[in-house]
Amino acid sequence: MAIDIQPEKVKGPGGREPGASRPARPWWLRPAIHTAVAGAVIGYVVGHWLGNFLGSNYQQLPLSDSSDLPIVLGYLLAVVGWIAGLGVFNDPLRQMTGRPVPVEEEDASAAAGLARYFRYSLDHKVVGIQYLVGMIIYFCTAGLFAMAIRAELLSPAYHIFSSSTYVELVGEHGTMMMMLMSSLVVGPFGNYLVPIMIGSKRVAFPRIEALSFWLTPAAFLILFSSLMLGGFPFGWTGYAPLSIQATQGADSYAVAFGLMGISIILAGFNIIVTVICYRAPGMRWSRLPMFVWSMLATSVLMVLAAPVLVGGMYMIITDRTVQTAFFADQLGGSSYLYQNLFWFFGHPEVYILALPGFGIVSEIIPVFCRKPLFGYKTAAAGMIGVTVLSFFVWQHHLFDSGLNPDMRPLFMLTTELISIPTGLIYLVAMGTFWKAKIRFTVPMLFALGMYFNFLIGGISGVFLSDVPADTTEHGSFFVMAHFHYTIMGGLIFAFMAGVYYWLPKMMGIKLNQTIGKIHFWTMFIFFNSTFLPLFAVGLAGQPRRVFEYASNLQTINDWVSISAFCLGGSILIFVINFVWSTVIAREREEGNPWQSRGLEWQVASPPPPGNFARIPVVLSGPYEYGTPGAPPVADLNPPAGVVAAAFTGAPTAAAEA
Amino acid sequence: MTQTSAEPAGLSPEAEEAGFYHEAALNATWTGARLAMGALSFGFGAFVFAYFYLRSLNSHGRWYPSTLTGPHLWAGTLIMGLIVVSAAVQTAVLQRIKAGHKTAWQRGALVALVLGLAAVGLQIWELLNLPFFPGAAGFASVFTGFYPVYLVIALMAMIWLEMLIMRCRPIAEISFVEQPPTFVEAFAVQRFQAALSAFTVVWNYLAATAVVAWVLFYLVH
Amino acid sequence: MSLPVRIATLLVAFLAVVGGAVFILIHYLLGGPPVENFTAGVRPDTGAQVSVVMQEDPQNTVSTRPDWVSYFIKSPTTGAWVHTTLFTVPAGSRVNMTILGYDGCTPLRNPYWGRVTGTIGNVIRVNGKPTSLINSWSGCNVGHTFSIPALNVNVPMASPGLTATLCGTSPCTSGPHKVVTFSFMTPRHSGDYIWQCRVPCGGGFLDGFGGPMQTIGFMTGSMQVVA
Amino acid sequence: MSAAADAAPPPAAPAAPAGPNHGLRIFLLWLPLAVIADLVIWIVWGPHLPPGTMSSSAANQQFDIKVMAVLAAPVMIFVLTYFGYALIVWRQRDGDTEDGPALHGNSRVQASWITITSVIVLFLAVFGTVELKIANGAGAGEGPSPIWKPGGAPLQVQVIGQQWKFTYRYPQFGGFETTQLVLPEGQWVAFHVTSLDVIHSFWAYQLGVKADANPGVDNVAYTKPEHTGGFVVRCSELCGLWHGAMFDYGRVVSMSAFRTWAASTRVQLAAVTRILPPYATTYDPTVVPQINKAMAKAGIGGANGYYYPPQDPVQP
Repeated sequence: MAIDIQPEKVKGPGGREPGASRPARPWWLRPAIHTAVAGAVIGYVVGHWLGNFLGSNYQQLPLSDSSDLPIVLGYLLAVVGWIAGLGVFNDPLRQMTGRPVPVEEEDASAAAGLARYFRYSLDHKVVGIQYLVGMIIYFCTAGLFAMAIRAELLSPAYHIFSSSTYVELVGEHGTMMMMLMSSLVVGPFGNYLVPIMIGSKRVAFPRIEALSFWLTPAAFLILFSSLMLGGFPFGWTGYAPLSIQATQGADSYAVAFGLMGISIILAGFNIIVTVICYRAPGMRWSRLPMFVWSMLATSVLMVLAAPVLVGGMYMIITDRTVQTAFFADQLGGSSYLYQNLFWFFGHPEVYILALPGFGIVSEIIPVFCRKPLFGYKTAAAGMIGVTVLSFFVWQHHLFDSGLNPDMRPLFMLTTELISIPTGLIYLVAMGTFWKAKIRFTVPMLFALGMYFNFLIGGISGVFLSDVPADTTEHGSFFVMAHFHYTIMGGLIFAFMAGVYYWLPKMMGIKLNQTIGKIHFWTMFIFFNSTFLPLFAVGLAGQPRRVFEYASNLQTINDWVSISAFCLGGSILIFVINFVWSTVIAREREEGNPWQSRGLEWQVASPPPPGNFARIPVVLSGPYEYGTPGAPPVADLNPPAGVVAAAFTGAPTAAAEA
Repeated sequence: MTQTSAEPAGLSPEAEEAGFYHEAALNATWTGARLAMGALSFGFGAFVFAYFYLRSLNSHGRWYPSTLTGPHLWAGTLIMGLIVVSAAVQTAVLQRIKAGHKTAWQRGALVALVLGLAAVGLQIWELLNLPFFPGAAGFASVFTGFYPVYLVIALMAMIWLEMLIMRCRPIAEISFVEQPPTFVEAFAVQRFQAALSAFTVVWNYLAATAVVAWVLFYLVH
Repeated sequence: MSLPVRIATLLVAFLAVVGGAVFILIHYLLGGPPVENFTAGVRPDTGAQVSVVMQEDPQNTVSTRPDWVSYFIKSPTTGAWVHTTLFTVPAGSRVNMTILGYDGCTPLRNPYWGRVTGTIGNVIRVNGKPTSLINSWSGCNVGHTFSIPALNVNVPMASPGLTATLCGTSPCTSGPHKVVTFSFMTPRHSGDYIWQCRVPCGGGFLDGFGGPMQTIGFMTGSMQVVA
Repeated sequence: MSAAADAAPPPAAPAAPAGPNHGLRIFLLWLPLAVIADLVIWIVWGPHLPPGTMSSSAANQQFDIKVMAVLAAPVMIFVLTYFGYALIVWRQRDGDTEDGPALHGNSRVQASWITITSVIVLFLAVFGTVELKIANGAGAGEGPSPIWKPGGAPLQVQVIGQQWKFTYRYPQFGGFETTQLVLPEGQWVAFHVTSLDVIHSFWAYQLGVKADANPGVDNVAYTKPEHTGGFVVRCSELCGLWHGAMFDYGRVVSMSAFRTWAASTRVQLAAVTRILPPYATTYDPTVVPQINKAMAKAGIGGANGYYYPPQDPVQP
C-alpha cells in the first residue's frame, strides 16, 4: 500500500549521541521485512532440524512425518528469526553488552518514506498505520474464507470443496477472525490515536508496541500455512481430544493462536501504561475520551485474559509434542480442563471484540449529535462493568457439556447481569440523541448501524443465557448468527465508522463520502439479510460447521449465501474506496472536517512528528458541544511553568528508586 | 539539554517536557512492573488451575498414582532455594545502593545473577532427567508443563538483571550519593533506579511463585 | 511517489493478490485425489454388477504422508493401483467389493463394529470363509472397518496376524494380507455416499490418530452413485 | 464533571413548555407496537416456536423461548422506536449549524434505566433457574451426578459417540448396542452420553435434548417423550471431517411397541452383545486386555502398539 503521508522526518537538532552513531549500512543489510523473512526461513530450517534431532532421542515420539516436534520448533524458531531479522533484539543486545542504545526518536528505523512501514518502527503513528493495513488484509483474507464457506453451503448435496477442505475453511475463517481481529481497533486506532487523545507525544513502551504488531503477520502466516499441512478440523475453539488427535495443521493453529495471544498481551500492556502514565496535564480521568476508556478496558481484558489462552495453547502443544496428558482423561487429564481454560480466555475475548466498538460509537455520536455525551460516568461505568463481569461468565459456553450443573444458575445470572452494563451503552446513546441535531455523515451512519445490529446481537444473547432455551440454541446457527451480530455487526461496523471518521486524521486524506454511503447501505442491508435468517436456520435445527444440512433448509441457506456474497461485494466497495482514496486520488484533508472537539482534531492532519509542538494542557472535556462558554479542549501552547507544575517533582528532585 | 539543575524555576520548554516525560517514564516502569505481574499471575494461574482441577478430578485415579516416582525433592528444593536466595541477596543489596553504595550492589547483583542462572541450569537438568514420563499422570503433565514456562521467564528476568548490571557500570558512584549536576545524568540515574526497583519487585514475585510451585509440586501434590 | 508509479505499484500488488488467491484456491482448496469410474458400460438400475478392488496398506509411500495407512483403488481401465478413495458406481446395481487387507491390527474402539451389516446376506468372506461377526478384542484380527453410514454398510477389515511382517512399500503387491469380499446394492437414486473407517487409525495414540481417518484419499472417501 | 450536571434540573423531563412532549409521543408510538408484537408472539407464533412439544424438555424450551421473546420484543421495539423517532425528529435541518442543548446527563433517567434493566435481568435469572428445576435439567447434559432428576425409574439409554456415528445401548434390556434410537412414549428417559474418541454433542432436536459426549464422562440428560413420531439426532459439536454427516433418526413409539422392539432387537443382536464390554457409564477404549497382552508377547512396543507408553507403571 503506497501510503507516504508524513513529511520527511526532521532530524533532531542535537543529532545522534556520539556513542550511538553507527556507520550507515547498505539498505539490504538494514533490518527490515526482507531480513525478517530471511531470518524466518533460517529459523524454520534450524528448528525443523532441531525437532527431528531431539525427537530421534525421544523414544515416545512417533518418528515420522506425523511427528509434531519439528513443526512446532520450526515455527517457534522461525518467529524468533523473524523478529531477530527485524532488529527487535538489537537494542536489548546492546544493553546486555553495555553499549549505548540509540535514542528512539532518532533511530534509523524512523526513516522517511514508505520504507518505514516495512520496518520495526518505534513511531506509534507508523505502527498504527501498519496495523490498519495489516488488519484490513487479515480481515479480507478471513472474509474470503467465509465466502468459500457460503459457496459450499449453497447446496446440501453438491460439493464444491471436499469436506476436509470445508472443515479447513471453517477453522481458518473462525480462527483468523477471532485471533487477529482482537487487535482490529486496539492496533490501528488504539496505537495511533490514544497517545494523541491523551495529549502525549509518545507511548510508554514503543518497542513492545512495535513488537506486538510484528507478531501479527507471523501469526497470520503460520495460521495460513496450516493449509499446507492439511489444515485443522476443529474450528476456532480447538476442543481438546480433537485438537490432539488432528494432524500437524493443529500445530499451526496452536502456535499461531498462542503467538497472537502474546501479541495482544503486549499491545494491551503498552496501552494501559500509556493511558495511566502519559496523560497530559489536565487530562483527568473524568476528561478521558470514551474511546480511550474503551481502549483501557479492552487492554485490561487483553493483558489478563490472553495469558490463559497462551497457557491453553501451550498445553495443546505439549500434549502433541512431548506427550503430556493435560487433556487425556485416561492418563489423569481432562478435556474439560481445556474447555475451562479456553473459555476463561474466550469470553473476555468476545468483549475484547465488542468494547472497542462501544468506544468508537460513543466517541462519534456526540460529534454528530452536536451534544455532550449523555451520562459520561455511566458510559465509563458500563465499560468497566463489562470488563469485570466478563471474567465470570465463561461456563455459559459449557451449559450442555455436563460440567458443574450446580453452577448453572450462577452463570445464568452473571451472563444476564452483563446486559445491564451493556444496556448502559444504549442509554448513553439514547440520551445523546435526545433533542440532538443529528448529522448523517458516513461515520454516523456506521455508528447507527452498529447500534441497530448490536441490539439484535445483544438480545439474542439473552436467549442464549437461559439454560433451557440454550439447550436448543447452543451449537446451532443461532449462536453463529448471534456472535456475528455482535462482532461483525458491532465491531466491524464500528471499525468502519472509525475508518471513515479518523482516516482523514491519520493520513490527511479524505475518503470518498458518496462511495462511503453506498458502502454503508449495501453493507447494512446485506449484513442483516445474511445473518438475520441464520437465527431461523439455527432454531430449525442446523448445527454449526456442518457441510451437509437438511434439504428443506436449502432455500434459506441459498438466500443467506447470496446475501453473503453481496456483503463481500460491499466490503470490496470499501477496499476500492480505501485504495482509491489513499493511493490514487489522495485528496488532502487538513482541518477538522467534523468540527470535533476531540484533542486529536486540534493538531494538523496527519499529526506532525511528536504529535504536539508542546505538551498540551487539557482544559475541558472532549464533549462540551453546545455549552456556551466552554473552554477550548486544550491549550496547545501553554505558558512556561504550567507543565512543570503538573509533575510532582521538578527534574531536580531525585525520584525514589 | 545541558541546563544545570541550579535553575529549577525558569525551565525552558524543552527541559519542562524532558522532565515531564522523565517522570512519566519512571511511573511507567512502576506501573509496567505491576501489570506484568498481573499478566504473569494469570499465565501461572492457568497452570495452578490445571493443577487443582486435575487433582480434584483425579481422573482414572491417575492424578498421582501410587506407583509414580515424584520429581527429585533435592533438586526442586535446591532450585527453589537458589532462586529465593538470589532474590533475597538482590533485595538486600538494593538497600546498599539506596544508601549510595554502588559497588556493593554490583557485587551482590552478580551473585544474584549467578544464583539465578544456576537455578535455570539446574532446572533444565532436572527436566531432562525426570524420573517419570510427561504423560504418566496428571501431576506429571502439570509438572512438565509448568517448569519450562517458569524457566523461560526466570531466564528473561536474569537477562534483565544482566542489563541492569551493565547499565550501572558507567554511572559514577557519587551519583548514587548526591544529585548529579546535569539533567541527563540525573535522569539516567533515576531511570536506572526505577528499573532496578521494578526488577526487584518482579524477581521477588517470581521467587514467591517458585516457593508456591515448590510447595505444590514437591510437598503436597 | 508520482501517480503512475503508485498506480503501477497498485496493479502489481493487485495481480499478486489475485494470483496468490487463485493459486491457493486451485492448489490447496480445490485439489483432490482422482475419481475412479466404475460406471462405464453399465446401465444404472438394471441390477448389473460392478467389481471394485481396493487394497488397504500400512503406509502410503507414494504420497507426502509416507507413514499413513491408506487405501488404493485398482483402476478399472488400466488395472493400476491408484492412490485415491473416490469412485463412482451405477445406481441400483450390485457392487462386488474385494479389499486386500495388508495393514496390521488395531482393536476397534467399539467392538460393536465387528458386526457385518448392510452387505447382501449380512455376510462377508474373509479369505473365502463366510463371516458375519469378528471379535476384534479377542485377538489381533481386525485393522479397520469399511463403513458407508448412509447405506448401513459396516465391514470389519480383517488383518494379517500380529507377528506378520507387513509389506513396506505402497501399493503392496506381496506380503501377508487377508482378502475380504462382499457385495451390496447401491440405491436407486444418485448421490454422494461417504465411506470411512470407524477407528481413528494409528496405534500408540490415546485418542487415535486423526490424520488418515480424516483425510480423503487415505482412509475415507466417497462413493458417487450415478443414476 | 457530570456530578454537577446530574444535579442540574433534569432537562429530559417531559414537556418543556415550548416544544412538543417527545417522551409521550415515543411512548404512544411504542405502546401499540409492543402490545401487538407480544400478542403475535404469544398467540400466533408461540405454538410454532422450536423445538416443538414432542417431549417435556422440548415443551419447556419452547415456553422459555416464548417468554423471553415476549420480554425482548418490547425492549427492542422501544429502542428502535426511540432511534427512529430521534433520527427523524432530531436530525439536522438544512442550514442549521447550531449545536444541540448541553445535556450532560439526567440522574433520574439513568437510575430508572438501571432499575428497570436490573429487574428484568433478575427476573430472567430466577425464571431460568425455576424452569431448569421443574424441567429436570431442561434436557441439557448434567454431567455424571445430575442434581435435577425425575422421580421413579427412567429408561436408561446410553448414547455412545464415536467418529462419526452415535450408537445406543439399553442396559435394562441386556445391554445390547444398536444404531437405532427407539424410545417409548410417556416414560422418562435418562440419556447417558459418552464418547470413545473426541467430543461430540448428542442433539435430539425435537426432543429438546442436548448433551456433550466427552470421552471418559457420563453426561446425563433427562426428557420425557410426550408424542410418538420421528425425530432427528445430530452431532452439534465439531468432531472432525464428517461432523456434518453425523446424524440419524430416532423414533418415539408406544410403550408396547417399544417393548416388542427391544425384545426382538435383544435377541437379534445377542451375538454381538456377547463380545461387547460389559455395560458401564464410561469406556476406556485403550484398555483391551487381550490385545495388550498379545502385543506385549509379540514384542511390539512404544508408538507401534501400546496404548500406554512402556514406562507407564499401570501398563498391563
